[in-house]
Amino acid sequence: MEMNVIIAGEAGQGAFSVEMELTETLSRLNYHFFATKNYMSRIRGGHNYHIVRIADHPVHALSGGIWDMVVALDGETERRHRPDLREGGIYLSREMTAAVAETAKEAFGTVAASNSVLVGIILAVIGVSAEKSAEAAEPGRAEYVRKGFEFAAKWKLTAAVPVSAAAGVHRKFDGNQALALGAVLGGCQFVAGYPMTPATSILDYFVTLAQGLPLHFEQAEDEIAAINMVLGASYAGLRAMAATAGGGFALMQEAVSLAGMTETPVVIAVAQRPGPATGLPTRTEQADLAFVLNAGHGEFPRIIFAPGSIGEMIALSRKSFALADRYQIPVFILTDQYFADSVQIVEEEIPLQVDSRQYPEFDGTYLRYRLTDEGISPLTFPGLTAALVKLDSDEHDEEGKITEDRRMRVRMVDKRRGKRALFEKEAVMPTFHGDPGAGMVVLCWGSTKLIVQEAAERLTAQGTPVGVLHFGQVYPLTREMIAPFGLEGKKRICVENNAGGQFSRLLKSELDLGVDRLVLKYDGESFTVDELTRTLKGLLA
Amino acid sequence: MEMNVIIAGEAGQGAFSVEMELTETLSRLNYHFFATKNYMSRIRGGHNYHIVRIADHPVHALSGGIWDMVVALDGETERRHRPDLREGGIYLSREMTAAVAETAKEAFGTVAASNSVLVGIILAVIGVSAEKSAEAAEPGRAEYVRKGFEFAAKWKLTAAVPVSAAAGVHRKFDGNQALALGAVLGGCQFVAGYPMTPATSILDYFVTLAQGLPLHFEQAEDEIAAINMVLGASYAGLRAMAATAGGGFALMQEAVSLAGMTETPVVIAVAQRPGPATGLPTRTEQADLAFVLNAGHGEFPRIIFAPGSIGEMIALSRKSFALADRYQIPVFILTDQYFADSVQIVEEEIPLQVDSRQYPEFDGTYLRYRLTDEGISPLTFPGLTAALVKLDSDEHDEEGKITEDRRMRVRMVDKRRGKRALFEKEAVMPTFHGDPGAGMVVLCWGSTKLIVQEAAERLTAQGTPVGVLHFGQVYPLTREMIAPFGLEGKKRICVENNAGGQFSRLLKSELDLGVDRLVLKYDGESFTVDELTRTLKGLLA
Amino acid sequence: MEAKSDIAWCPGCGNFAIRDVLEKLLPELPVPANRIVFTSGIGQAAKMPHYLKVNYFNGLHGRSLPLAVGIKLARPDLTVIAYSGDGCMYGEGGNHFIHTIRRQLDITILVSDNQVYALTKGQSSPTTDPGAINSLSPGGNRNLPFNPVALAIAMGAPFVARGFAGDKEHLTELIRQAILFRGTALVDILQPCVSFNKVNTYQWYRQRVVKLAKPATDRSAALQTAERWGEQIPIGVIYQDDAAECRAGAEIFRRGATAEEVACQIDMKCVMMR
Amino acid sequence: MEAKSDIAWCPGCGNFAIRDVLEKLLPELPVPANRIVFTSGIGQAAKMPHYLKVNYFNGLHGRSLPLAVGIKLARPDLTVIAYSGDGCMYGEGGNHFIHTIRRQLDITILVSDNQVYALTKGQSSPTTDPGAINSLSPGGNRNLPFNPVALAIAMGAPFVARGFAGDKEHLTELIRQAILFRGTALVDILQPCVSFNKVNTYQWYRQRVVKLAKPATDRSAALQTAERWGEQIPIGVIYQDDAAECRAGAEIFRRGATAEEVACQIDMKCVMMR
Ligand SMILES: Cc1ncc(C[n+]2csc(CCOP(=O)(O)OP(=O)(O)O)c2C)c(N)n1
Ligand SMILES: Cc1ncc(C[n+]2csc(CCOP(=O)(O)OP(=O)(O)O)c2C)c(N)n1
Ligand code: SF4
Ligand code: SF4
Ligand SMILES: [Mg+2]
Ligand SMILES: [Mg+2]
Repeated sequence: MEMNVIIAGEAGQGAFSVEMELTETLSRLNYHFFATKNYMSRIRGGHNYHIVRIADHPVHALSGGIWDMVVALDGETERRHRPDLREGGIYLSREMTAAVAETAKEAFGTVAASNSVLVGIILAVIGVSAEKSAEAAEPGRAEYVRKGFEFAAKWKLTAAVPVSAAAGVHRKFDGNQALALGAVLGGCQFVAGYPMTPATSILDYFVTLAQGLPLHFEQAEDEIAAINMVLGASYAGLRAMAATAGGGFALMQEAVSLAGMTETPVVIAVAQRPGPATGLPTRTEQADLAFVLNAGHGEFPRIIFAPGSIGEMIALSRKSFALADRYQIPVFILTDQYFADSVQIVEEEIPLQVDSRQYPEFDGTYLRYRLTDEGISPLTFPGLTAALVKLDSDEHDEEGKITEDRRMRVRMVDKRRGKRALFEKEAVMPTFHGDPGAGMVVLCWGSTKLIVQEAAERLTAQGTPVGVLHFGQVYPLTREMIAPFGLEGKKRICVENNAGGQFSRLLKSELDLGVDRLVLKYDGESFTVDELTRTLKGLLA
Repeated sequence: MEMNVIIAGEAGQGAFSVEMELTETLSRLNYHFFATKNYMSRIRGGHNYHIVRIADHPVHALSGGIWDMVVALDGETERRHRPDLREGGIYLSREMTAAVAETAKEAFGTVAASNSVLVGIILAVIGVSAEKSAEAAEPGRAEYVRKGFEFAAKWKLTAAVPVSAAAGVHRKFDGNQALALGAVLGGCQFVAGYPMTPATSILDYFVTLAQGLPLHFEQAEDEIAAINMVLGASYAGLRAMAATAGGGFALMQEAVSLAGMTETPVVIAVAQRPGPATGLPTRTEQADLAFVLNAGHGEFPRIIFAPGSIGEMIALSRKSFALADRYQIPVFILTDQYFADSVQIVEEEIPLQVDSRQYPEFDGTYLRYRLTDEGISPLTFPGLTAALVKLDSDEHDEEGKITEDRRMRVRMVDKRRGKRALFEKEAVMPTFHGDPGAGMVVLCWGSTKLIVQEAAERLTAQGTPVGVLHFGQVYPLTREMIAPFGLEGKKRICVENNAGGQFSRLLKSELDLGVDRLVLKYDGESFTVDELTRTLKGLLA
Repeated sequence: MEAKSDIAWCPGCGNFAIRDVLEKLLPELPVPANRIVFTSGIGQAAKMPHYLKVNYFNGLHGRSLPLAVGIKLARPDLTVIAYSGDGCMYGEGGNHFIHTIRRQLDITILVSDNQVYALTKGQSSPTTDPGAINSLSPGGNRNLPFNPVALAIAMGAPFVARGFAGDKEHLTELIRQAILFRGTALVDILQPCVSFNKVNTYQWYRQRVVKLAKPATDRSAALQTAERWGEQIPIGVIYQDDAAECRAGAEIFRRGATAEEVACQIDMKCVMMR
Repeated sequence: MEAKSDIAWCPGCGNFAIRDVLEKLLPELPVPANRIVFTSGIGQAAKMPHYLKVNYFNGLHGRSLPLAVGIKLARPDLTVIAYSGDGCMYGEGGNHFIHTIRRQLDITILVSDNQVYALTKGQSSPTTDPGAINSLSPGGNRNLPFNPVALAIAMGAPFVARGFAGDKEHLTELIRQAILFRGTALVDILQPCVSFNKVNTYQWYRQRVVKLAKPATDRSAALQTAERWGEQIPIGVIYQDDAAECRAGAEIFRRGATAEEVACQIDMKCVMMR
């Protein structure tokens, strides 16, 4: 039982607010849902749309099927989305939404109220009672929502597509909120950034959290400043993160290399959007994997995570900070516009304890780059004891002074690179979903996880068993990570939201694992479950 | 017959001048030679050394053997280099060079003259006559050189290690001069840059050439400005190049992506030095291949050359500009400090005609990004006709206007990426050297070419036939490029001046070609022929 | 030309007025459209060239100026205008702003200064008033404001003006003079953003702008005018130095060298010591 | 401490004098060495912290200031000094220079200004005199000079001074005041480079420097002093505003949040509409 509704209109017409308010209310009403948005790089005009999938079971992807309900705020909607309305589906025409706006203005003195009225209509459609809806409404908007029930009654829409609430009390997050929350839970206390879609909302949420927590956000003059501020803060003692999109990350390359050389722990979130250059700034793609993998000149180790669910995002974002500290390396979190802008409820419990750095104390003989048996130098921070902390971007000796000694160079390179062997041992395993005996396995990474999983479920239900192996850690890749899944004997399909099949190349170069077929998409949108099911079916036939 | 001499001392003591003046004079005297330098990142003090290998046959690499002659300008030389002097070799002690300086000052009123006196001594050692040497000397320095012959006579060094001149009249170049000259021959008229070792001398030589040719150099405020100026100049109508080292290139990433998106032809020279970060700024490494390969966010095609000889550098640097224009892509030239600072004479003829852009004319219906059957859009420049030239870093339509249309997006991605198939057809073949029947082949790229070749020659002479396959084009790699060499059946060894074996990974991911053994060096120095011969011998045993 | 509806700005945006000015002014200039090149960065303002009949290179956020420098050096025959927003030109592109002025080239710099990062939804830009509240500065913007006019004068720009999108006639004259001026010319244009800047509105500016009678020719006096902001905001040409040097670009377009010239050049130089 | 011979500067370099000043001054400050942090970029000047008994983060060319900002914000208890050369601070790092001043933090900026890119062998830096000839400017430097002192004053820096490596006593006092000043303080230090700057030598400066009696407290007057260059070069504190605001860093070091605080924060905010 589910209801797929699309709310579409020009930027600034209120579709965004309807989505926000609807998901907010749905989460208070204990509904399962998934919501996402599709918007242009402009503030007013154009054509945007917001999709909410409401269900009586957990849903974590865009169904992509035909709509049960279309809400038109502009003329374009008729042309673009009505053709995909299912037979007997509900169409709130532009005239109808205009009538709603009219009424809202008359009754409440503000057009903005019409967003809540529309929310009321949608709630009525899925069969929530007017009373419950009013209770769950945003403060001061109960009356607006009730008005929606009047419209629904008038238009005979009440309980037209009933969906029951079954989620229980759960919190909703979008992908970027999850990333920022995970960071805070991982002990991150400092973020510096420069706005850039789709990373800006990571900064926004961090700032929101900083209102009541011991965190600092600094808006930098550019991305180069941002990442260097972050490295400065990390050196000074705070766990710290930078967050940006591909173009901003391009400006951080030299500092990524600096982090590698100075062994300064840092976490960098890269929210992907279609490139090259400015590309499609508000759309989605998974095409910066190779870029992040090779970011920064010279050779030094790194870890890259690309979580696929809200829970995994919170967990891996948290974990990034511990790993960055433990191995004194840059750790990357790859996400994308689709994941960033998708709102979901999280079924699992989120542990809220906040991790923190260690602040070991040393005496005046402290050497920041001491060569140790374990292969990791002791990390501490200035001003704690008599120990002086000296970082150098040149090749350096154990103290942190410039050196040009060839032997020292080799020892330092070996030390830095040697850390990889250590953190390979605690690699995050990929997650397998579906029938372990299936002869076909779909490999994927990052935000496509739950789309692929639902598609695989449908195929399995249709009699074609398919397994899914999703990589939340995309680098490094080790043989141990894939060993349990018997991939060699299976037909392997790799699904990626890019044109180059970047992850499949990585599987080849790192694990010598070829894939039989690639499923790629690079028109700026994510896969939908329907579309992917169809494509996979075609390949498997 | 050859003579290996090392001149060592503090920065600023004159070893650099001795090398310059010696190679200059040797080239006028029609000698074969190879010279290179090893210097610290400071202006005075420390310890630098300059090596000149003088031979009666073509030499293009550091022998690395024991020295025939050591010239000590400082105390450190005794400790560092004297142990490697061959038995019976010539040692000009610090006291002796001090005596030379003393005499020069007395006789000529300037200590600087002592450099020329030392040149005279070395010429005497290899058996050139005083008259010929004086004739070939730099203007005004003949007397200084003659004085060197007096010292040589006094110290009984005359013709101590005779080498005869056999090169005929040829020009000498260092790697960066070859790069800059190749660029000018390729029609490059505009370079913008910011100084950075080891790329600065590319700029220097371009500026030198610009003194008498229609070229413009602009010193930028930073590397971001440099590359954007270059893109502006290219858009406006001039073939243009940026040249920098890894850290500077890190700052150019976003603009590389811009070139990819706007399809602006550009050539970018990256002179590698050991990283990460500032690393060893005056030393050598081949560790930016993966970085250049993946430079810029998003997906777009590129070509990367890594020439291995002066002749190849001039030819490929020239060719880069034609390719950049033809395919409207960024073309990269990878070099490194070792190649940049090595002086060699070029035996082959250098064609000096200057290529130029095409300036096609269109009417007002011109569309910069027209989708054509050949897969390439028509390129022209503003102000030639009524045609307006519109470039856009966003995804764009054929005219060059921002678009968010999904179908147009896909067509434009396909067009850009599709160019790779076209230029793959004119890939520069790798060059094979040695016995085609040898069961072992050494794979290499970039500056190691002639070192590897000489090592392979020695091994072959010692009864272990070895072939060498050198890649001047390192990307893209195609099956056709390796097909003629029957690599599958041979033992494959890859030699790289880095710690990560970056080229061997590329062979794996692009061609599914594994290598049996890696020979890596990452202490900041290049391989020497001796060292490599020993290592390869060990592997082959 | 574009239908207004194809233009990706909000109804009422100050950029429409500036576009009107340019659309009318450009054909009046003694330069044909095909010799006018706009460079721009990324932002709402930076979309401007898309809506004009000109050549353009719409590049990266913050990088309109080095593009303009490259174009002007390569092609002195082109009229080069860099167009962008305050965030783009003074924030991300701040280093180019100061150093481009030092180059003394004949480039016009036009800035839609709405005191906000509009396209990314209202964060503080360098010209945002201290204390202004937005998503990333919930406690109020804590930075000193960046004064582009003062900075340009201090850096030695020979033509520095401030315009207002609400006075098209006046703005037309400023931009005309800036483009025709031989040298680096800045027009910082007060541009109301109806979506994100609820303080510096048309009305707010209208109550404050005062037109300068004539430019100062003395930098110290000009700097004092430049510092005025608040109850009275001077608009007009604030500083102008007609005697300032102007460096020409390189006259090398389509003038390739011959093999002989190269041979001669490398014989002369290559064999000499560096 | 270092033997002088381990220091990678040329004998006679002005940086030795500045190092002497710092070596003597730092222990006299009311801050222990382990609470002093230097950040630096890349260049000859940027090697300075290696030769002092302090904490340091010797980062990238041009990026000493954002490092300093990050450190100061994270740890207001540390005394933060950014040290670099003119090329590093005003060229590659120009954007950070202008925007760091806007942040009003308690950071000291010390610049060895030798009017040249020394480590890369003598190219023009932003402060190089027009007309100066070097490898990349064989026809003479064509850019207007960058005046860091004027720019800092125009941007609102509350403490702006110029020092001279040839007058250690005077320089000591300037640097002492700059470090003790609560707010962003710049000391641009005239630093003779014996290897690459044959014009602006010790002697050249000695003949020109004039010591200011006391700082201007009026920005307009200070700007006029800042513009003086040539026959007379003023050294001393050029502008000082003791009343200027100074923003403190965040007092959050080692103050982690509890799970309860997080729960409360996300309950409050997360469920509210953005
Ligand atoms: C390198 C980079 N960083 C950030 C962005 C995101 N971005 C796009 S427009 C913009 C702000 C634009 O502000 P402004 O230049 O004032 O133009 P406005 O939209 O206000 O006209 C930003 C930060 C980007 N495109 N590229
Ligand atoms: C990104 C980057 N670009 C260029 C360089 C090369 N570089 C090193 S030092 C230097 C100039 C230093 O000049 P300045 O800051 O004035 O210091 P000085 O050596 O004169 O003391 C340059 C350009 C670099 N290290 N990094
Ligand atoms: S957001 Fe502001 S600047 Fe952008 S188009 Fe709308 S009104 Fe204009
Ligand atoms: S080159 Fe100049 S600045 Fe560098 S150490 Fe030598 S004298 Fe000092
Ligand atoms: Mg703006
Ligand atoms: Mg300097």
